[in-house]
Amino acid sequence: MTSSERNRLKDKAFQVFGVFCTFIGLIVLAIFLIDIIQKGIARIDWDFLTNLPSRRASRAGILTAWAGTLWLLVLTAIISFPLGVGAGIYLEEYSRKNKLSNFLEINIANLAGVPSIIYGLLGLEIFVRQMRLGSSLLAGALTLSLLILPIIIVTTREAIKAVPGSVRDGSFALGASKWQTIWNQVLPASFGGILTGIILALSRAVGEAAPLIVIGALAYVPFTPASPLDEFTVLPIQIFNWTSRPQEEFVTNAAAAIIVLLFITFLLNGIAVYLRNKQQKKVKW
Amino acid sequence: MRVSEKIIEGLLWLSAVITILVTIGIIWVLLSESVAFFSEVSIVDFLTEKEWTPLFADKKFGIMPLVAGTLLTTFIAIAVALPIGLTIAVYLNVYAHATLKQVVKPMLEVLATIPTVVYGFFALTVVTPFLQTIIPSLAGFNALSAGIVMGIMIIPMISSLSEDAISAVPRSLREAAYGMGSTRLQTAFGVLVPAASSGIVVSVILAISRAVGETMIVAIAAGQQPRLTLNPLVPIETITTYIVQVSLGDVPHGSLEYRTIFAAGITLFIFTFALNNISFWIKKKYQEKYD
Amino acid sequence: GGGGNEAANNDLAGSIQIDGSSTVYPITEAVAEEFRTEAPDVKVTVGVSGTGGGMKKFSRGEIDIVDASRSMNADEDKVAKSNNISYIELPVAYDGLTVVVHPDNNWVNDITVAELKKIWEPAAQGTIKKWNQIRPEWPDQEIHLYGAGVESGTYDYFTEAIVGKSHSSRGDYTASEDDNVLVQGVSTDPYALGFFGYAYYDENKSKLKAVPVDDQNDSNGAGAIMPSLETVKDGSYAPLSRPLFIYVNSKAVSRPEVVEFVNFYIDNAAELSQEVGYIPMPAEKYKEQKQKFQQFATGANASAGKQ
Amino acid sequence: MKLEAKSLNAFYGDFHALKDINIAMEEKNVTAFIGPSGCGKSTFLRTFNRMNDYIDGFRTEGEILLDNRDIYDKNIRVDELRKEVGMVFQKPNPFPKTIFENVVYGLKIQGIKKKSVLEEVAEKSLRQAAIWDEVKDKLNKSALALSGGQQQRLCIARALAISPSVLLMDEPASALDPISTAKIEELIYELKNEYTIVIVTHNMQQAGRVSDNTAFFYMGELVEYNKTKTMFTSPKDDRTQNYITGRFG
Amino acid sequence: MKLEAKSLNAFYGDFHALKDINIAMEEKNVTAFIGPSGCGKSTFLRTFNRMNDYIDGFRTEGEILLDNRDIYDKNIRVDELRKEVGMVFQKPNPFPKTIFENVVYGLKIQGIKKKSVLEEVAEKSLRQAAIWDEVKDKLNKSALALSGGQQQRLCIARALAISPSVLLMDEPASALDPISTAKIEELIYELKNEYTIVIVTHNMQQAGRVSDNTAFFYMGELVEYNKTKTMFTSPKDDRTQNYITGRFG
Ligand SMILES: Nc1ncnc2c1ncn2[C@@H]1O[C@H](COP(=O)(O)OP(=O)(O)OP(=O)(O)O)[C@@H](O)[C@H]1O
Ligand SMILES: Nc1ncnc2c1ncn2[C@@H]1O[C@H](COP(=O)(O)OP(=O)(O)OP(=O)(O)O)[C@@H](O)[C@H]1O
Ligand SMILES: [Mg+2]
Ligand SMILES: [Mg+2]
Ligand SMILES: O=P([O-])([O-])[O-]
Repeated sequence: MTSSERNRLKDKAFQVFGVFCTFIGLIVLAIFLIDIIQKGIARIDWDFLTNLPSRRASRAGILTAWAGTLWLLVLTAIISFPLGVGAGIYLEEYSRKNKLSNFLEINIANLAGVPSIIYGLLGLEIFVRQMRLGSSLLAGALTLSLLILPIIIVTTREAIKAVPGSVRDGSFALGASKWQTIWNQVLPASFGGILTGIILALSRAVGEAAPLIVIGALAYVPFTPASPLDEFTVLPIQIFNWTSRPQEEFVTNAAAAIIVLLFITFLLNGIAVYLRNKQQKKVKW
Repeated sequence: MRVSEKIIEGLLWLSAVITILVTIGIIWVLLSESVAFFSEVSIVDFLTEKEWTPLFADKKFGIMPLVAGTLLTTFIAIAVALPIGLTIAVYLNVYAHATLKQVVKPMLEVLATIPTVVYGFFALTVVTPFLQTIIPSLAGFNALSAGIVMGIMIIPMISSLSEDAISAVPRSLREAAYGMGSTRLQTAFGVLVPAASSGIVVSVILAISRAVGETMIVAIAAGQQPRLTLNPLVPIETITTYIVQVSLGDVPHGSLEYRTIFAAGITLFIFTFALNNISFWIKKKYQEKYD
Repeated sequence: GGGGNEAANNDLAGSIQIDGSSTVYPITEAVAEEFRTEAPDVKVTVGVSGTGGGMKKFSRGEIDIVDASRSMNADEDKVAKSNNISYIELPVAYDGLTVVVHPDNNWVNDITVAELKKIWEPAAQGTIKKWNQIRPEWPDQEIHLYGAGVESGTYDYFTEAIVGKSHSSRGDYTASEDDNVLVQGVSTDPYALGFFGYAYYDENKSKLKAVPVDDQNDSNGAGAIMPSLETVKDGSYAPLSRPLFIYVNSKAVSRPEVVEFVNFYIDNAAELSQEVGYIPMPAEKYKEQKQKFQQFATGANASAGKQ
Repeated sequence: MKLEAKSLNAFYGDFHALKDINIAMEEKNVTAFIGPSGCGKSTFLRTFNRMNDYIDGFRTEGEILLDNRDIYDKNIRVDELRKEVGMVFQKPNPFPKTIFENVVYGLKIQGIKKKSVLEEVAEKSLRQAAIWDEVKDKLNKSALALSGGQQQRLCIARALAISPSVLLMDEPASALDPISTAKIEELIYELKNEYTIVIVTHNMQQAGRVSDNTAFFYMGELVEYNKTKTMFTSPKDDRTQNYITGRFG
Repeated sequence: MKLEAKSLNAFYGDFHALKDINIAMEEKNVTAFIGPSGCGKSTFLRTFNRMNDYIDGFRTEGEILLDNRDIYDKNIRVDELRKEVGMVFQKPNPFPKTIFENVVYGLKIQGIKKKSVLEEVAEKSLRQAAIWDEVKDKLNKSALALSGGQQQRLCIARALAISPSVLLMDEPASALDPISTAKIEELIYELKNEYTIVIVTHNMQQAGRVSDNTAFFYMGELVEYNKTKTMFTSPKDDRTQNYITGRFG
């Protein structure tokens, strides 16, 4: 075999291995989804979505859990959106290269890597105890907001960076001030990217159980929250609770709730991917 | 107008600076409780004792077993995720058709968004029994199965971020390599991967950091038995598991037992902090290489 | 004042906050659920922060009722007193802590309390490692231990009953707050020995083998006793059957919805506890509890009225 | 003089990009800046409307005078300056908005909202930029859907809409096809009647066709500045000679 | 004929980038491709070593012959082809490795490991590329530390090391300063004795200085192909005439 034949063979072999690895990932994902769906899909019906929690697996529903999850999502979005986008804009458009901006940048990179459970400890101490919010939706939303803030900041910066300098130049050259340029040009042009980042961040928040357990979210809440100061439960906690029940039927419930949770996560991700693709198609610089 | 510009800038500055407050908050919360902890437990014992039994009558405060458990699961996860993730990255970038890449990449990213509680039960009820058919001596709770599943979870971190890094290698280098008659494999590992190495290293470090901080998978599937061992077949306990275990239980606020979670927490924080810093500096240092 | 006036129930409103033991949680959840049909406008929330976590909140007056899988300890009582909180303890059901092994385990057919102590006491750590150290005829194999999380009421009770001192055991076992995780562990490990609540054994009988326990005291049944509804209820499954409690805050009973709820709880505890996998107390015991609570409620309200 | 630079030096951090430049440009004249890549043409052009302000580490010494007022003076407001000095860039850079929104952007940010005014100005500027006929039926379509040449004329219209007196153009035709290029050159020729124009170009022939005066830069220095005809027929400096005969660049 | 294209058409998806091109290039000759931006010069150049293969949606019709063999034939191995047809790019693109590693890269991927062989070839190619004296003392330094002009010559050396018979160059001097440009032109002049060279350039004077034949492309068509001298003095086509006199582009 000549060396170039050998090289071609290796090339082909790696290609096969690459397909194999990619498929491992996809197959695990498929096994996963099929396993859960088999266990739980039959359990999902209108009653399951609208019933209150119950000791009887067959009567138990997830109304309060998904309502709590949605509440938490909306509140988290409201809190983290202005903070994250504001910080992203500041770092990308205003901050000069100096010690502070450098420090901010490394600090944000660090926060992005802090384990979620530590955010739980922070939320417990600051929001639940010091600010006396108790185990309320607001305390949960604040905790999750801090958790996803770094993700939003980083993606906002990426989205803003993708707006070509020529657009900024164009605006400045027509006499626009910095903020006018940001507001009229940069933000509209990067909005899709920013939104994508926020949705991805929220889809991370939606699956979090550990920090909410630490701040003391409840298990049995037979009413949907009416205000941010109400107590709440969320889907991951409901799932966790059900998986720790002795009766086998609750495992089915848990699987069904997992399907709903995955549905929400996929929906959010789907929207994000859609927005990203749309943005890429629409604006070709 | 000048004034309103200033006010807006101020507000934006404020939202950026809040991130510093968050860090200060974390450090303060962790420190204030752990300072009290270390006034009762010597830091030397904490670092050198070989047993961790703070909740039992005979209390020992050696963090090493938890650290060993954390490192063990993390190592297994990376051993799974690095070769697979990197292969996928290279395959998608160099071999796969653009549309295949566009479809597969987000699908793989789904792996990282599945709630970790779900992964935990998958490890415990599917992976462990399966592995036991191959390794009969495998315990019901073990670092191996938790580590493998965690590895699967972080595959997309490595594959996506590495693929991005490889994509960012200037076209000209790729063309230079092809232009000399390289095969795709030679181009990938001779030129692209070395050129993208900083980005790849960053992705791996971030994946390590994620694995170190991962909680629910190990809490459910790796056991809750602090043990100074590198044997992947037996139950162990990680730092995060310990924290969640105590949070789920009912340790009275203010007791020494309660403070242990902050001592464990600060250890965890230092680990991830160091990893994130390293990755940040690597990224910074090599970012401008091609510009 | 209290009293089961059916007609008045629809007028009841307000909210009741309950927290505490994960063991008692299913019973309280069931009661709360049924109570919804009685008094739809009363919002009952139930948290799971463990007996100790619940006690902590209870003794600070943050919640109305605490679920407990053990009695309140002296420290907790002191805090409650200092916060001017008096309370009543009401047992609501029994649980039988069940000792289990893998179904393929053909050597363990019974075990004594002394043997359990030998396995679990702190001194066993690092020394009792093999089955044949407990009984010589048992195999020369490692023993793998599974048990409740150290910070649970279940653990407290088990150590108290077996080792003789609460919160005192060896540390080298797999501990989990989630009993299903323990079930999974024991059912996949031929050399396992574990303990957890009766309900978890009852639901997983096919995957587990329960071990009869001999307390070597013939006054409550001779020989090794198998846990079951009857043996727990009649007290012969000793010492591992334990009462489960709720505690009610004296200030809370000034609110009619709380009184109504607690009455409802006692009335229905027998049926509901069995439904969720626990063992009801004898009927006369519930009657006793109800009287006790009636007195407590009127007493508390009277003294509150005087102030 | 409309525009003047006096002993102008410019720096990017430590890098000395412009070295002691002295030049004066008359009103309603077209001046072409030529020179090899990296010689500082763009840098110099951008000092006239202070577009370099946002670059970290950039600073100038000396003076730039517009109508005899130093534009780097503290009392000068950059936004006012830029209404006076319009700019067109190398690559067409329309905003990702409608054609109409693009043209009236400069007015809108000045706070002018009246529809009739905006429409009037839009039409006038688009006509001046010789693109009205091509776009009048699709003013509400995205500007990104236009061809490169149309986009560039739109950018010129956008600059004209705020009625500047000076127009800076940095290689405005280098990304365009020959036909579009011809149109832009024609346009410059017409605009000359009303505006003072400074244009950077790489194309010697283009400089010859459109400009009255030409300035040749080399490595940050202004080597030669003269009537375009004179410069192209009898350059004084060897470097100019070499450059315009294509010896390098 | 060394290189030939017969009725060559090329497409990027639906876009028809090259239209029915017929051309034949002799051995040891320099051919220059000129034409305005986007006319297809690079696309055509890259068909000679099939560098377009990796672009999704790119396809060709017709034939490209190297030594009378169709290089788009199924039996042709692309990697072998590229050893025969070397390429130098517009922007110098050394690998981020040492100078030595850069030069011997092509040999190493062929499996040649013997140090003495590698060193010998490295010296020879670096000498041929007229850069040996400048780098001989720092062969183990990073190639990125060289100046742009040196990097470009290193890239030429790298291409020569695998001893191709054809050298494709896509605007090899456009990113370089005048002095480096002169060096590269000199080098091309010398390499002509051993190699068949095709060079894309925007600089008419450069084409005039280095090439034997010139091909003028316009909007995907080969408008005119002739001896360089003839072409520059008496072009046959009006478009050629307009282009070389700088009417557009
Ligand atoms: N933002 C910047 N930071 C540092 N140096 C810069 C910056 N912008 C330009 N330069 C340097 O200043 C010099 C002049 O650049 P300028 O863009 O003015 O050149 P130019 O004549 O317009 O070239 P071209 O014809 O390529 O556009 C160059 O050497 C360039 O590298
Ligand atoms: N990857 C691609 N996909 C689609 N179209 C392409 C691609 N590459 C080039 N084109 C188009 O093909 C045409 C010819 O491009 P090519 O790069 O060959 O031009 P060129 O003559 O080399 O121009 P320049 O002088 O600017 O380098 C252009 O219209 C270009 O837009
Ligand atoms: Mg320029
Ligand atoms: Mg080209
Ligand atoms: O939750 P516990 O019942 O074990 O305290």
